[in-house]
Amino acid sequence: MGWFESGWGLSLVVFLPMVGAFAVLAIPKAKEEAQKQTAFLFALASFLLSVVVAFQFDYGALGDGSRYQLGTDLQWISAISSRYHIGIDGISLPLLVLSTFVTLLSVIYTWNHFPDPHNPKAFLALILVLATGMAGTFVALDLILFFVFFEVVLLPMYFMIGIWGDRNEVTLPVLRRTTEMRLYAAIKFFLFTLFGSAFMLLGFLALFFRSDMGLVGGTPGAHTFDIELLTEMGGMGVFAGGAAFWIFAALFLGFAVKVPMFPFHTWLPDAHTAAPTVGSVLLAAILLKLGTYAFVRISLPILPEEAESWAPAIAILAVIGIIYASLACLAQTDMKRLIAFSSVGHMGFVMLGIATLTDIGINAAIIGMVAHGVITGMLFFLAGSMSHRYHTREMARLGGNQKLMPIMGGILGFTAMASLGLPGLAGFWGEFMALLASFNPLEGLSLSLFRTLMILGAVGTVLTAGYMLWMLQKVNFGEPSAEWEGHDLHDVDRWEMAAWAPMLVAILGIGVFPRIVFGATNEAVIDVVDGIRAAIGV
Amino acid sequence: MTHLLASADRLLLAAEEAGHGAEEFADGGILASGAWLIPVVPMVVAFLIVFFGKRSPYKGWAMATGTMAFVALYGVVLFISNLNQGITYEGAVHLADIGTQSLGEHVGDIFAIEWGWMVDGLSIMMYFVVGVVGLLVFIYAKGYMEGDVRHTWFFASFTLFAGGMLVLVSAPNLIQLIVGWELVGVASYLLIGHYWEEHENSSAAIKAFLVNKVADTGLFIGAIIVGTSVGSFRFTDIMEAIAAGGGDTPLARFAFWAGLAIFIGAMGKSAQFPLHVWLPDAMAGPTPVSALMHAATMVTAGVYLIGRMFPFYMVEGFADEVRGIIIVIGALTLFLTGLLALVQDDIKRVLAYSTLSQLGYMVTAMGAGAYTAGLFHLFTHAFFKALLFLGAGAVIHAVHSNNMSDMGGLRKYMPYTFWTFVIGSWALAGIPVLAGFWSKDEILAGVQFAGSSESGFSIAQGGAGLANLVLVVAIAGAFVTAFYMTRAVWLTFFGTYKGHGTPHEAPRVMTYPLVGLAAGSALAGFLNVPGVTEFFTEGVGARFFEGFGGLEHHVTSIDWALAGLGSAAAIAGVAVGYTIWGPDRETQQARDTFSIPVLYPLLRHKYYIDDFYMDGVVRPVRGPLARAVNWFNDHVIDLVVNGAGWLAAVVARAVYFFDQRGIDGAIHASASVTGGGGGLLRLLQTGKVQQYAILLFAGTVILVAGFVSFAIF
Amino acid sequence: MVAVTAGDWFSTPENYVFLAIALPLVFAGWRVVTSSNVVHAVLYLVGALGGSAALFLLLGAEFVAWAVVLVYIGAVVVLFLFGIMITRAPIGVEVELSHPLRVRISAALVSGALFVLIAIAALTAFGSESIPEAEVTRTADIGQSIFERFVIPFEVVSVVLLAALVGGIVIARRDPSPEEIAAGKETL
Amino acid sequence: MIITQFVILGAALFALGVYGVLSRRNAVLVLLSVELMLAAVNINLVAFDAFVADRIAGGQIFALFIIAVAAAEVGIGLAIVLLIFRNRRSANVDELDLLKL
Repeated sequence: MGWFESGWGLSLVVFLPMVGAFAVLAIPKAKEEAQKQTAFLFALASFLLSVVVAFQFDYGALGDGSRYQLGTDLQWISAISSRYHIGIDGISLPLLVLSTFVTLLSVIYTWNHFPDPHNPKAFLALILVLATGMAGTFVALDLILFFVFFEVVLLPMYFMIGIWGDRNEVTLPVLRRTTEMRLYAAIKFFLFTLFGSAFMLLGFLALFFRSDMGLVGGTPGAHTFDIELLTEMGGMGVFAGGAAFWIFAALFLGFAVKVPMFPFHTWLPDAHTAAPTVGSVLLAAILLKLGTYAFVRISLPILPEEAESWAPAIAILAVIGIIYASLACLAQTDMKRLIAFSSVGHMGFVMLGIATLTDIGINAAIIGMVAHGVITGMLFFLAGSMSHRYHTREMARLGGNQKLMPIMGGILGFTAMASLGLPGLAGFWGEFMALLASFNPLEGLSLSLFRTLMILGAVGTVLTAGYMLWMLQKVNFGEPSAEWEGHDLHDVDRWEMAAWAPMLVAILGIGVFPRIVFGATNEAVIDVVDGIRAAIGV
Repeated sequence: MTHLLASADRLLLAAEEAGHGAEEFADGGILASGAWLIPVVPMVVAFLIVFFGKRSPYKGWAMATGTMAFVALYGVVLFISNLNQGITYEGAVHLADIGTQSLGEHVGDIFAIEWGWMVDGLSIMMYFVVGVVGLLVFIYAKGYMEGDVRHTWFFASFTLFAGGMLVLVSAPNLIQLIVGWELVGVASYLLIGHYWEEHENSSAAIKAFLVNKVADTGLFIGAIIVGTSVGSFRFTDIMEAIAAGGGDTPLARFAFWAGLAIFIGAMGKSAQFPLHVWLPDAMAGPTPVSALMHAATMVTAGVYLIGRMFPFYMVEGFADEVRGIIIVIGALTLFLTGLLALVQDDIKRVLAYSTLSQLGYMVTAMGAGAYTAGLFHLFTHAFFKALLFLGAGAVIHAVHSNNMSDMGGLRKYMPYTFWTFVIGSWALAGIPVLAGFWSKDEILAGVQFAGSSESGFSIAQGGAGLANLVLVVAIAGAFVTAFYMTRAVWLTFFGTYKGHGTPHEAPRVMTYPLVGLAAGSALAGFLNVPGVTEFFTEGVGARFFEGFGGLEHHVTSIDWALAGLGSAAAIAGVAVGYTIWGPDRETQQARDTFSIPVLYPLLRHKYYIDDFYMDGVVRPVRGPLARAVNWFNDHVIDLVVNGAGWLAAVVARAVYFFDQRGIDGAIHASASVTGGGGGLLRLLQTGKVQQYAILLFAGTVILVAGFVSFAIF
Repeated sequence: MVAVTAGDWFSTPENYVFLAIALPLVFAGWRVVTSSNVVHAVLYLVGALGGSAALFLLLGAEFVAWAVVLVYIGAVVVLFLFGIMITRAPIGVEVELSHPLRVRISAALVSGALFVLIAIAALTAFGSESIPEAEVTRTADIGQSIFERFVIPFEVVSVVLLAALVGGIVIARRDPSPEEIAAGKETL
Repeated sequence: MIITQFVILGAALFALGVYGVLSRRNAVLVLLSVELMLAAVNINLVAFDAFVADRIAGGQIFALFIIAVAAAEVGIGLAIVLLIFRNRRSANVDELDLLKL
């Protein structure tokens, strides 16, 4: 087993961006080109390595014991018996590649799109730190490690929104307090996520103290943060019982805020609307996935019984989210805010798939995550570029964009179609299979409930189509309004093309040939679901 | 990535044959196994046109038409060889595994999604129609779209339109069918909204897309139910499950709802009442689009789908309860929409409503179990409806107006168009020996059989009375059809020209397709003269139902009485039309819509269905409901969030004031921060080094105290 | 908690010697941080350091003691006096040298707490364990272990000193004004 | 002699140093207080050196190191004070609030 397979490869993928961040910081402020190139190189290296990882990954090898590959397990903080345990399986692999992919494209896009206050040095460094956090979350197999990466993501995004964000004044309804959008959004994002993380950490600790290494051949009475071992114990029903309910509740809060699920979603539209373009892209493409991924990786396998008893609630919230977000979208006048709300709806489908606890559903969830990553990321790129040119996001004023910028309009149409789940493009599989799974969820879950939810979800797809098409009509179609006379509205430029073309290709590729994702996920997902079935005994 | 490589060679190797009940038929050899080109080539070319069309000869037209020529050629060859020796072939390519089956007898097996191509009577017939009609329309389009804005883009999406339909009809499984289904939908969206500068055009496009999407949810749900309970989306597997018979299989249990849901999907695409509202508005697109959409590509999809799932609706114990609903919907559509055609001034809308009514015939036939008749009508209808639209297009091209009140007397100016149009209208009306006569007659016969005592419909469903009622409606519909077509012909080609300028005959590139289609409309009927020539029945119908003995009924001899009744109705329609519009040619303007007190306003407002959808559904959802949700979001949920933040700030300020009294500088430092209105950013921003230091040491002391106390106690 | 009896603390004469040194030492330290005259503060620091040197002698660490005397009292203090002169720190009574009372009290609280804490910890940990009779450490031994056991830290420290030297110069030198450069008389 | 005596003495000096650092305004005096703290540390080091009767006299040697480093620190510190004084005409710490955004 070479150095690459023994954990170095993954560690490089994760930490190269962090190194890159320091490298960028080391470059004098004046040398912007150098900073950009450095950031680009590190992001590129990380992406290429993740592709190599994808090549090295053995897609057939599920039989031999551990599901996780290319990882390592080293002493880290022995005081709390937390270890540097990393590794990937079919579930995390697509997300890992996605995160490095989107990071690279974001760096390319920023090349000539630095929001005020300019300062590329800090901005690029933040992107790279963010990259480390995101990639790390997907490879971490130790709860503390996971938590650290999960939180590392928080600060860069906070500063991105707070410093480079939208400077317009907003007045909070009811409270009548006026503040700068970016500050409000940043603080809201930070507090919300921190609130969730606190509960999440509580849940982790509870798991830690209830774990017992004796059951997995360790010293009896010793505790562990190791996800793999905890999963094993969860299978034995170690955590079953009254406390498990609260543990799951704590974890649920932590993850649901990040997803975000229905009642905890209000940070998302503000954060997205206020964030700089790249911020929204990374937020939509990767950060939201951390929550759903955590459900699949931690909540479900470790607490299967609770997962089953919570599934109906989660599914209901998910579908409420779908309908609710679609309706909210219909009321939006701000393009970026509309896209943000649409994310809530799409993640609703993902959560619905997860809540069915079937392999089809979880497969749907994962391809849904990847698809949402590329599609909504793309939509935010477009929204950013358009507001960059028009200096407004009011759809009412943007009419006739198709005439002013044909290519941009075409791409917008293509992506919107993908987002409303057009078959043959990436968005379709997640939606359709989530519904497919909810027709026949895991044994023991209420069929009538889930079938009702399936129909409601199907209605949701209609609403989705509705707001997307009306958005297109407002933005793209019609005659351009007179106020754009004589504005220099250059169409898609070189850097934008460089950043977008790969995403468009990915959207089409995943849609036409979904095995790009399923080929990796299927076995792993079936393994997870078998674990759940075994634990519940169905 | 290894999996990608692995899957790549699997992709190459996975093409497998899965004939169903097809032992004694030829598998078509290379001809059938290569048929995957039929859907793939147009899809690829559509993309190529987007990127390279502008620089290609005739700015994309050549590429598009070449593609259609290829499809047409392939379709013709397949069609002929199928008529000689039935072909049943199914190729499949494994796309991905998406989990395990959870119902059916193979619980736990891998659940796969596939892409494939079906080569059997039904799909071959569709290849033929789409190919041939499509080719003629594409040729015609060269003349019609000359110098259009977005000329290239038009042909790209036009090719996508045809390609999507080919994906649909070549689908051997429900998922691929859905893919093609939606591709057709989006292509129609692009084409209907081709002139998106005007708001109403894009609105019409959105209307079409949304109405279809509503119906598609039905198809989704139906497909999900069927696929899950069979454990596979393959039609062959589904048919096996049906052939295995009803009883307590999952499929049988959900059959009714699945059948209903799938039929709702079909209602959307085939624009059945009450989901027909999108089709007339779809006239916003260029005329060739209407021609293709109405003749071959889009609206036939629903009928095709029912045909694909035919045994599911016929075999007892499955969705056969749905048959009654199908027949009723079909009958309603064919009659009500036929009446609507009477009051239209826009010639294209007349044709649109006539399409609706003809689709009603097809659906009725399907419901009645007359599989062959329904599809045969689809087949013939494709020719004369395309012909009529292209003729109307030529007229519009000449007079620059859609309204028949601006036309009249064009007979003299454009003879080709006139004669072909007349042939088309007669074929549509069902004047004997023209195509429409035969197919419509078979439908009537089929409905009559459904009412007769030996049909499963009347035995199991007790639907005899219903079927006979529908038969009457269908004959009345034949009358109405002839009536409004006569009106259209008269207002357009007879009397005096009421438009401006001097109209001129269309260029050759537009008239030749008309002639070709006219020939088709005249002769296509002879493919299936009951008892005489049964190519169509053999090729498309009977072979499909090996394993379902005597499932579908097709007339084996002409029922002269019924045929006479049908043609009598048609001729009567022509006659009445003539008596109304024929005599006084100058005052027809006053007469071109006759106003019967109650009926007329009802028809003018399209039975108020559109208004109901708009004011009853769409506006409330887009307006009040959406705004309410948004308000809830900002004022209720966010109130909690912001309220919490605000509360924190208040508390912080209180602490601040308290600490001002306090003498402790350390606390002062931190409190003066907390007091900053809850602003996190200002934490520790006094800038005074020593205050930091004080905090630092205080912290240290506390920590150490902790450790020490641990050590001691 | 180990029993602490006065007996152990005031038995041997060394204890009294210790007290004789320690009490003035603490007093000197007290004045260093409180005196309102800069120069006095420095001189008190000299006293404090001298006291510590004496304690080192008492503990038999001669070399360290002389090192303190030479380096600190000899060099560092002088350096301080220089600093005071240069920054024109007001010589003579000056009340503005310290923060206002509020800050001073908080500082006192913190440092007092620190002291109490360490004292308690020490008492708990060692009680009245006595130091073994110290034989004087020979300078040779120290040199021995410096250049064998601690040679690397030693080298590091030397580098640190060098860096400090250079850094001090770089920081403190006044950048020559343009006209000075023009006149070609920029100097350190 | 008793080790605790020395430790407590060291603690007292250290606490005084801390107090000085926190309460003095004049930078030079702050540095003085730091010296005081270092002296306290030295006392502890040497005392423990004797307490454990260290063969290699680690405690004393580290005391020496501290003395050396302290010298360096004073040098740099005073240099900084000098610079600040030059720029701000004052050596008062609480006027150095540049850290505030």
